[in-house]
Amino acid sequence: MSAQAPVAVASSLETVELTKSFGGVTAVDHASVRFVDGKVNGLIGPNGSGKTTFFNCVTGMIKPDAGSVAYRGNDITRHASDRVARAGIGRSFQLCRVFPRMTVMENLLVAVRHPSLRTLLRSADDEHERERARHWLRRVGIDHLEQAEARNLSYGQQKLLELAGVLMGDPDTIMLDEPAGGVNPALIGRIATLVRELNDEGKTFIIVEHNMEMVMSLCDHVVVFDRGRPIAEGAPSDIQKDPRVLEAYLGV
Amino acid sequence: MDALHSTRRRVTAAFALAASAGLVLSACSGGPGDGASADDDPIVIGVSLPLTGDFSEPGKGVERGYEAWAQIVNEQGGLLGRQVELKILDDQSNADRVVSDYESLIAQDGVDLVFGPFSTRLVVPSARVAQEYGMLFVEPAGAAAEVFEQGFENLFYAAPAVANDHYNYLADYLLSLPEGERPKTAAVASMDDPFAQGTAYGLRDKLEEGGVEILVDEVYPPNTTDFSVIAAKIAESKADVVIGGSQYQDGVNLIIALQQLDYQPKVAAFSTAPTNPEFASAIGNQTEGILSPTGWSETASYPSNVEFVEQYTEIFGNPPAEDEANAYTTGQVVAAAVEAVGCAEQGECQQQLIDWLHENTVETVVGPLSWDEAGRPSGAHLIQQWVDGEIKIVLPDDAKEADFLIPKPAW
Amino acid sequence: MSGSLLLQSVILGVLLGGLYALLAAGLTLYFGIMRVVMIAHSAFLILAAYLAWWFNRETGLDPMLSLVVTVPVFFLAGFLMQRLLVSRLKPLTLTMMSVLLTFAIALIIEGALGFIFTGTQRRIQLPYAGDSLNVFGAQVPVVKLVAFVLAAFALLSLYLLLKYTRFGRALRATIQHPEAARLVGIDTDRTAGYGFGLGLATAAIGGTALSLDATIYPSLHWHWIGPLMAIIVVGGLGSIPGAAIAAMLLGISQSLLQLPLGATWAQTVFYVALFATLMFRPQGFFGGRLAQRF
Amino acid sequence: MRNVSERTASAALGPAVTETVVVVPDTPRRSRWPRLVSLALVVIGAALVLSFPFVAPNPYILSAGVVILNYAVLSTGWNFMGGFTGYISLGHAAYFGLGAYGTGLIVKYLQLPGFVAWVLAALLVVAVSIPVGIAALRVRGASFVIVSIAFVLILLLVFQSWREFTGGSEGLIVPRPFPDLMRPEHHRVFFYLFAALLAAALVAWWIIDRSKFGTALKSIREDEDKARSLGVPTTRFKLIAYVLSALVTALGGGLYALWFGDLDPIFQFSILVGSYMVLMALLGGVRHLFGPLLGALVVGIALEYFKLEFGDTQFHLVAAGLLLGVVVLFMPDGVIPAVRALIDRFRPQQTSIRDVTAAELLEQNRAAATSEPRAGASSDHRAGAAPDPHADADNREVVR
Repeated sequence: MSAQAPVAVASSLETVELTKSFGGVTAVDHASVRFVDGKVNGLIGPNGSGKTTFFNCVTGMIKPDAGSVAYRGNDITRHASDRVARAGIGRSFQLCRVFPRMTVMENLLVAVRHPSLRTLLRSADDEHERERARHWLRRVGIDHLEQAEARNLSYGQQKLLELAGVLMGDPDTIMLDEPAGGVNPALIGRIATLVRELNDEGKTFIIVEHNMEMVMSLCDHVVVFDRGRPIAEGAPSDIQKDPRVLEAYLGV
Repeated sequence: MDALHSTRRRVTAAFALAASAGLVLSACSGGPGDGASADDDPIVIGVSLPLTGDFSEPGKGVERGYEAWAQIVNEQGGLLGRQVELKILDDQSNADRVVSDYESLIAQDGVDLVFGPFSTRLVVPSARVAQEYGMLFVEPAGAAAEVFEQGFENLFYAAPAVANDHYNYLADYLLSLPEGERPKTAAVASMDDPFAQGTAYGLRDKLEEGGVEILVDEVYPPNTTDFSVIAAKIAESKADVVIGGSQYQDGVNLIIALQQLDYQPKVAAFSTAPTNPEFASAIGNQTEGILSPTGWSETASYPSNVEFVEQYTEIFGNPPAEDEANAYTTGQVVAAAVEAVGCAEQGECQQQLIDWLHENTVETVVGPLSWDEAGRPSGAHLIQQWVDGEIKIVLPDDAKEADFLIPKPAW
Repeated sequence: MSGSLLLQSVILGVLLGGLYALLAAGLTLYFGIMRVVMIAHSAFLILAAYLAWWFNRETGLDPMLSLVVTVPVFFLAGFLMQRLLVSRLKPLTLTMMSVLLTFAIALIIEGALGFIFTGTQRRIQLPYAGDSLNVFGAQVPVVKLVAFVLAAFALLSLYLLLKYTRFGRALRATIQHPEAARLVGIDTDRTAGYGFGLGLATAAIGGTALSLDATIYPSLHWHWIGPLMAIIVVGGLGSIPGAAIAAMLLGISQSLLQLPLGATWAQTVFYVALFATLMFRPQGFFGGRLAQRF
Repeated sequence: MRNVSERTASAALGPAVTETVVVVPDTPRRSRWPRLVSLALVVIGAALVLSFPFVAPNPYILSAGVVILNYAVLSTGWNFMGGFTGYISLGHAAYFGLGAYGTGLIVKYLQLPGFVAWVLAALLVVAVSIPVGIAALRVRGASFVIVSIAFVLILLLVFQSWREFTGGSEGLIVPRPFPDLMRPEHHRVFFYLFAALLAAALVAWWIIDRSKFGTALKSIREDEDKARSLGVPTTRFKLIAYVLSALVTALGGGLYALWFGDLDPIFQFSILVGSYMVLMALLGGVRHLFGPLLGALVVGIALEYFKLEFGDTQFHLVAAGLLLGVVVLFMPDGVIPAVRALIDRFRPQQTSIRDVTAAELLEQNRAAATSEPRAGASSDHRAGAAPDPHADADNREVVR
């Protein structure tokens, strides 16, 4: 629990004493974190500090051993990942994951926000959905690839496709696991701009990232992880000066 | 059997099927319409037998019996002056195969006559196919009660007795023994097969009525190979009589498992298995005293039997067994009807053959046979026992070749 | 029901469990190495049993001598099968496709056995087939004892091989962490091939042991694959000790349940255990799904 | 092969293409198969099927036609699960057997008319498939296959052993629904019934295929965890697909019982029948509406042929095994994509124009891909492979 957490911050996503261990290794160790609603939150830390495991626990990909997760006041601890997604938390994966043998358009039509009999039987050709899909494809800049199979896209394009797919689910909060990982600098810029724009439109972001330049320029609020728990948080400029952060990064 | 001819017809059939299924609208040959037989054409007889699968051992025996019959008939000038030709298909002991086999034999190949398959399980479905095409259906193996309860009018069982009556002589004999020698307890294990159960339960029920206590009553599916626990239960019961409703391999396995447990009954009766020529070596030659019912005896003096044993031995180099004889009997029954009625083809003729058999008695290798309206024969089976390394008839008294051995020597 | 019958059943269960343990060890080995469910394992088992029977019939020698040939041949067959067939499958669909591929191999073996040896049931006639030892009032068939000793010996050898040899360490490393194994210079592809060979070698031994006291026919393998798969799931996929313990427990349970339930119903114990495992402890009861232990 | 189809596919996209685009051949593309042509093909196919009883030279061929239609129904039923979600059930014969035995037992014990029993049995199977589905779908990949096989084996044991109720190994006789019909007419009636059932199953599959539900199911096939993270309620959707699949298979089984009349546990609950369903669907192509039907035609005729030609041997098993092996190793997507690729080869007007550009695009794609920093990860992804098969397989074992 970080003592410096500003009291007045509106919390969108909050964990309390979240813990997960694999065998003898505790990957997330009683982590209590609050992310700020409506902002771009950064989650940084040295390799192996448990960021991705934390992500997975929050989004229900793995079940935490102890602790709780709440989203906008609702407890979502141990909810399956599809429920978490439908609650409004979209996410991307560290090694980007798309549906390789489906077309770009089909990839976008997967997301489900309200499962009902009507949605189930609605034609996938639904023009309204397609129009939404084209909108997001244009936004991420791969609308010309609509009919290509996802496996034939370059890695950078797949990252954009993954992001567009997440956006199709109309999430309020978007968790990105290393959005800049493995892509060229031009694309990093494009992704950063996109995040900015979307944030201006009201989306909350939580970003795990190693690219410090990106984190410092993009994030409003940064949480630093070390050994499975937060050791510091605050504005990027403050974090950079924090001795504990330096120790964590240099000590490892 | 004319394998080549048969193969070619089958290939044509397959292509016809492929072509039709591929929906090429072309005329195909090979329908039953070809059946209009010229007088010198052979009479084609269709059979489906379990040459592989659970019943392959007896199935092959039946096959040999049919082949021997065809060969002997042809040597004597055939039926109605025409040669006979068998067309034998393998049903792999599957009910679905046996139906499609008979269907293809009757409808596709247009055979003139059909003979029955082996095992009660397969008789019922195939008899129905025959019935629905109006064919006479004489069969060598469907002895269980249910076969005759299906309302078939075309079916005849070519053996002296239905399964439940196979052990009648043995039951009567055991119950007639004086108080001290009469067995008091019995253990039963039977394959889950209508024929095997029919035989075993016929004996079981008669003994039970006579006051013998049934200590163990087990049923196992046809594919069972591990008999150690069933044997353990039987051995534990120390029953005086062990009754095995067996076909072949299961009987062998059960006996070996009983031997391994050193169980020594006074009476051991097993259906079918002990009459198999390989039985003795399969159980390590410890056969002394094992009983089995048989509808047929190698040494019976019916004229056709003497001829059958002699000619069969000449053809195959060893004497026939019961399955072979039952198959041969089937052939004799059909042949008698064909000769009497004077026809052998699909259509009207079949009903005439059926009517004739309902009204007449046929001389066969198992003696004279006649049937009730459901096709049940009205005789009883002989009881055989292994004595001095050979299987001999011990019951009834007027047919016996050796004296009944009780208690049975240790195995 | 007397004590001696109970003892009898326990002993028979242990003897059967030994064979199950050996075969399940092979099956779980393939899974550990490559996440392959080897449906053809029991088909190879029956193949080995047929070869032992055939060897005995042709030469009149003890069927166990056929191991001298079948074990190396099966090892080679397993190695080639992994290198030439299984490794061709795409990693993404490996698990599913390998099931189908090994299923196809099982069909081919069954069909070939039926083609060559016909569907007739076969049984080796050993001079000591009917002999038994008396143990505290229970009769223990000598052939079953011999089969058990053979299986136990093979299982022990497998254990020692994996535990104490260089190859065993490489294999375990490949199972636990293939990337790390590659980093330290282990040729994981080749090792996986050897692992497959090892698995098939256990089938060769198991088949020979089986042939001593069982009736065999080509489609018999279906009656083995179900229980074996249940065993490896209950034991924890990929865990060899788990498989061995589960095999023993289920073998004894089956044997004991046969007394009140009869042979057929008793077989359901495997499937009940399988479904119970999946409902309550899908990672298995006696080992991790990652085969962490040996 | 791949190159050719890639070329033609991307060519179809027209000159607006500016960046790397490759469309792989087996994506159903309506644009390349104009609706009119598809419709005409379906009509012609249906007409040919319906006229079959009149051109079949004898009742045996007709009965073989019924068997093949039955296989097509079963295989299409299997494809509701296997095709959409990629969960391969080798034990689907369980539902075939349950449908058949359910029908027979209801007729026997409740004395209901055959077709009423048929519907009731199908509903009962649905009721059974829900708990079984819940248990089986807790696991993925290998474990699911094991469960599916175990399920059919357990049913075989039960139906063999529970003699008092099921008739045990002696089997069960199902009375004919039309006792007055002669055998050839009986076959003809059931041929049309099976055809109607197949048509209904195909329509249902087609509706799902183009629905949002279908897209969600396909996403499960591609990457289940990813699908979940996008809000797809995978557990529920898989269960629905599983139950639908069981329902269609059971309807096929029940109709088989009414047609054939003799049920035997060994055949009704055989792994072999289940594997034929898989083989047929896979051979035809699991991603295609008519894939299983096509597979049933090919495999059904081949099986019949092998049994006729090599009847008294087990050769048909070897043949089936070899066929399955070849399909798995060399054309896991089935023959329909292969045939499409072949047809595309004979469409010169489209390929010739954009040949060069397509090749260029492909080259660009490669170049762009290799120039990216994390080459290792990216190349894995482009190949459609998970970065680490073991990690992937482990994930698939994880239970929710």
